[in-house]
Amino acid sequence: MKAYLIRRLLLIVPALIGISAISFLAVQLAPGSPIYMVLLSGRGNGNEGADTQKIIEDTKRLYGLDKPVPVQYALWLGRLAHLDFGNSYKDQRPVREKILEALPVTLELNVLSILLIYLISIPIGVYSAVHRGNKIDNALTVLLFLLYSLPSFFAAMLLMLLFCGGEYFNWFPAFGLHSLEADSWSWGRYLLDHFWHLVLPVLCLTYGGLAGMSRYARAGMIETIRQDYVRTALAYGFPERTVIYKYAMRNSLIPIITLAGTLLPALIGGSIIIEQIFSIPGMGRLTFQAILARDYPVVMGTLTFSALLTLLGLVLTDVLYAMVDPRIKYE
Amino acid sequence: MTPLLEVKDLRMHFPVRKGVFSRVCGAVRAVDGVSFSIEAGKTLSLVGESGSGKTTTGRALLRLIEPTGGQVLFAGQDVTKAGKEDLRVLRKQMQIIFQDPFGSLNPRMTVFNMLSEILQVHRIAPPTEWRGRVEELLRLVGLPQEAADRYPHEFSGGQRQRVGIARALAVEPKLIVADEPVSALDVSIQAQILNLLEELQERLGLAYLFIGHDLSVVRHISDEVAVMYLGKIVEIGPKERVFENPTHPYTRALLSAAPMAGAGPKHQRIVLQGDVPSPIAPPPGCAFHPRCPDARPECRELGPTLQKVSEGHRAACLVHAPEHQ
Amino acid sequence: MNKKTNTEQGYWRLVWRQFRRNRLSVVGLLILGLLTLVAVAAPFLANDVPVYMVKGGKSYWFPNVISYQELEAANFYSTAMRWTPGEGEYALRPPIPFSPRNQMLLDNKRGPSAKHWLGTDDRGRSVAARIVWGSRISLSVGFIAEGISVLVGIFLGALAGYYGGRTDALIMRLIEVVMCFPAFFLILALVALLPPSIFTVMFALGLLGWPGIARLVRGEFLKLRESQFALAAKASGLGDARIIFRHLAPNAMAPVLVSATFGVAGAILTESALSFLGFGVPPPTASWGELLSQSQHLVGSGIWWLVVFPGLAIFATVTAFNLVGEGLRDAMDPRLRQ
Amino acid sequence: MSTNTPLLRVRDLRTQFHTDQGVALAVDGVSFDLKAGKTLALVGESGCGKSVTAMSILRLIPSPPGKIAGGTIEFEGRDLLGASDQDLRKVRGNDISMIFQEPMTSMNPVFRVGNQLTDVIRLHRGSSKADARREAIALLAQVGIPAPEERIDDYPHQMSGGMLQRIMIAMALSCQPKVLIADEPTTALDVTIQAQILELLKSLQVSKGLAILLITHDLGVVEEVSDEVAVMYAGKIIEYSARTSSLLETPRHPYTQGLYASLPSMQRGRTRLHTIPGSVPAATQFPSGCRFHPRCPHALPVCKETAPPWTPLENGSGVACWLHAEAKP
Repeated sequence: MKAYLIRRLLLIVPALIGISAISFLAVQLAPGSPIYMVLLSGRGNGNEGADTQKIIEDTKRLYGLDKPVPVQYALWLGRLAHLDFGNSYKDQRPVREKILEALPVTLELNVLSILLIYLISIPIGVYSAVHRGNKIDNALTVLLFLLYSLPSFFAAMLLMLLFCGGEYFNWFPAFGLHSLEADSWSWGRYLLDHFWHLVLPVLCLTYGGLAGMSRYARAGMIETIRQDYVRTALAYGFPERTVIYKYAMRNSLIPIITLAGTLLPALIGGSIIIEQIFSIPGMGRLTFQAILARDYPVVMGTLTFSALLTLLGLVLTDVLYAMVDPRIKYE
Repeated sequence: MTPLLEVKDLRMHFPVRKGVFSRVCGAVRAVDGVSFSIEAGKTLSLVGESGSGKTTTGRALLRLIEPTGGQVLFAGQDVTKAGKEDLRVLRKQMQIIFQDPFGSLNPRMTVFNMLSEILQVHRIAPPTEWRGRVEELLRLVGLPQEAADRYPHEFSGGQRQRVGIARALAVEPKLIVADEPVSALDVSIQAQILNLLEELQERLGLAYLFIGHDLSVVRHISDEVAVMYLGKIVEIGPKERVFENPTHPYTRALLSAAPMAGAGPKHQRIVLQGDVPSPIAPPPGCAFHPRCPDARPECRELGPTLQKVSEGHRAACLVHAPEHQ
Repeated sequence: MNKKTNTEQGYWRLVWRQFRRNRLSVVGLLILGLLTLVAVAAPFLANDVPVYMVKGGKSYWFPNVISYQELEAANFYSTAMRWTPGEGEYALRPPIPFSPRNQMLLDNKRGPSAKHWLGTDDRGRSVAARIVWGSRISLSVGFIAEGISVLVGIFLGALAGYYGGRTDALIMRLIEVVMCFPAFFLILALVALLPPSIFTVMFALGLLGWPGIARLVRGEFLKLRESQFALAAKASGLGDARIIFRHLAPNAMAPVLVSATFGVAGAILTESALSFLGFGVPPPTASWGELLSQSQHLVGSGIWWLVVFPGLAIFATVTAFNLVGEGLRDAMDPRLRQ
Repeated sequence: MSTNTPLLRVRDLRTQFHTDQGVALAVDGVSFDLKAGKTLALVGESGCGKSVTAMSILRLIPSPPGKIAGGTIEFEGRDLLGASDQDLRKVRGNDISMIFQEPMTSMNPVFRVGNQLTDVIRLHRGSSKADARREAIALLAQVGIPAPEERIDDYPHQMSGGMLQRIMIAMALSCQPKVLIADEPTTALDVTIQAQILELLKSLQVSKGLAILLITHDLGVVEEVSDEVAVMYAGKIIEYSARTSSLLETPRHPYTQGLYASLPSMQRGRTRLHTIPGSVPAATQFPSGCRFHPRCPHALPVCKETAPPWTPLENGSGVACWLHAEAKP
């Protein structure tokens, strides 16, 4: 177990190198050099023409562009080690600062979603598997299938159209995480307001994963019910409920745990659109705005950062897996 | 006269990796110094329980897995040193049939495609003759001509095994490694396949390396028998001698343990204690000593080698086949 | 013993027989057929240029797909919509007599009506026409992007699974790295950095979509490599390439096909998401996501047709692909057929 | 307990499976008695319905696609097929236990073997955790597990197949059942381990007075351990012998004769083996009349038309074959 854990952790290293290489390559390939961007962003304003050369030299030095590529990569690695992605072209603030501001927002959304996905999908999946073929299972299967195919931005737009201001129902706020005047409210009201703002975005982030996950849970449970050891438990007189909820459940949950790892990048990717639609100042919106503004340091920063986050998630699920499944410990 | 196949000190060790850096910390000695030879047209059987290394031996001598050491001489030519082209030529003469009649045929190929491909690769016949050759092969193994255009799933277990045999015969080999060819079949089908194997041997002069665990089948089909335990041959000799006069305690136990119909219900039984030890850490000395009813103190230290019991019959046991000095 | 009907049944015929039993999946397949038809026949379905016309005593067949020099000389194509047939002149127009680019500024943001079945967008372009033409983008991006993914995935997966060892370790690390990046972030960044075009979108999607397929193929090959028929092929003296592509690959194709079908749905979804964010196919090309994105700026104004119709088009297409994928998966499950 | 009334009485059992190819008559009118302290072997080739018969007794047939379509199964006079689920659960593992062919897959891989064992003890006896554990260790020692105090906390994958089968047997014996159904208990094991398990079963039968229903395809195993044999072919019992040895000496049914004759061990030396032509028919396409007639060397015209009646022979044995029927139509 210990060796497995250490080996799993060591495997992070090549993945890290890969991630840093890809993001470095992307910076290198980006059209329009940082110099051009700095000039454009108005840093050169005021001393037009006169000191352009000097500005170019300064920027080159700042970004290490005057050094050969391997050295640049080494520098990039060094900066990566303290999560230093440089300053934003747009407002000159350190990228790290901007990311650390946006991260909690995205994490809140995604952690809530993952929790909801697991809490709802597993009971649905198990119920469907046990009662497979009955009316409720059939209805659930069709409903979940449709949800699974429903694009989240379409759903988000529909929900906004229906529930946010405008023609129909004005139930939910359309923008942000707080009402404008929320700062002056009591914390209870503040919190309620906050959750009220979260309802639609979390709903949009959750339903897709929910549909997929409950289908997995259902398939996994059906597979488990067919196993010999389930038959054994039944042959020894255990009631079907006990067999399913005590014995089969654990076996069928193990593969579902690993899916949490793959859920994370999908959710983070999905939050770009949802955060954009609902104007939520998280990582997704930060990235999108940066892409729009061609603010490369920010783009690279969020990209690398979310990859690191995913890597961590993957390792965590692997470890979790090893803890739940006794077969892994034994090499 | 040189034998058709001569295996000398064949070894197949799989590395065991452990720890953080997957360091090699030992080896599974799946096959550990096995020697035997087969004459043209004869059958040698390898018997043993799972983990004894009999299947690995069969595969290693065809180089389906690369052996770690030793020599395999086929008609005097060293198989283990053969280059790519030589190996292709050698594989025209040595073939293999498998246990699982469901897994040994490619489910997406018709029998004709399967067989004609071999004719093509080995340039045995021009395309115009493929159809005829395939039908001839099918006739040889007792399948109707229509079988050529069927897929494996359309056959019963016994018929599939016949297709497997036809595939091995397509290259006109001299030796066939038969890896538990009847273990997965029902008794009545097993008899059909065993008869077919014998018929083919007589008609085509084939030699078989027959790998099996069912002693009654082995007794029926072989000329010579080698008993394997934990990667080593513990007893080898002509069938009659090994079966009538088993010398190694393991052979004796194996023979008495096998429930055989017709042997009478109350025949004397030697029931071995314990499991087969792991080949990663085989016991020192004679690997069989922890389970051996006749073990002596020296068995724990001295590894026995095969010693002559009678003409052609050898056993590796310090107690029953001591070295004559 | 074998019945006559049993003979000469290839695997795919069995799969098809099984597939047909699932009604919903057949419906999905029909929708896809219809969609392909719409995409192919777009110039005949939504166009301001007639399909057949009689002008100046001459009849023209299919001016919508063939440019006639005389018509061009008469500046016909640019004024086709406003052309009023004279005496004895005649035009047979497609059911939606607008091209996706016709801007009818006076008619902008109109709801569905007899003239504009699905309404118009904020520049007065026919939503119906844009949806019809948008199907071309969705389908071609979906198929080509997934095609690239499948090719790369099969190649790398087969190598990793068949050879194992170092090759496998290297490819697995690569897969791990690519999978760590939230795909949509990376695709968005790539599309934003590279020159905007439909090919950029296809390649970005294709080059980042392969790890799933590669893992799948690798897993299959790991199993198949150990199978007795693979050993038999090796023992028969067949070469590696032949064993990989002729013996193993066909046996690994079933799960790949299922995954690819879902993959096309995913690619279509991603393309429309990119277009929705303004980074998909560059304007003025019509695409479903772009139509939907217009509604973003019009929140609260009740312009529902810009949300509902393009959204439904994406939804229906994705559902259809998923249905077919589902049907294929069931049809290929060996447990269901004995 | 009187020996003449059977513990388990199966009459005209019919179990069917609904498949794409039609209804498979896996078990089609099977009747037999299992007497206390005796071993009855159900023997036959794959697909003959012997395992389905075993599963049907405890109603373990997965439904759908399976269904017990008719017949009666009585345990000590109590009807099992009509019993409520709750009553049936009291019988399962308590009065009638079962062990299976694949010990590796029959134990849950994510629970320790000890927990799986103590759960059964606690379920049927309501003992405390500590008592159940003590009991379990004693059972493990009884079935010959070395160092049971340590092995009890192992997971299934840490044990060999033979060890696991011993644990399955311990579990089967934990509630002192009267009947043990052993479904190919040694097929997945090596010869020397198989001998160990058979010896264990034999000694336990003597010490506990168990009745064993042994399902197997191996005529050698049958001879080794069973008192009575029923031979199955294509969903039916075609021959029953109240003394195993007499079946070996004088098999009556042409199928039984063929089966014995095709065993390599019966013919020493290199003669050709006797074979039964053709192969076992699929359960969806059983032939009319006697199901063995297409492969039978002695088939009469009547065999094609009408299924043979059951013909009783001396001391309770019997055979279903027109060759032996008293009144031929």
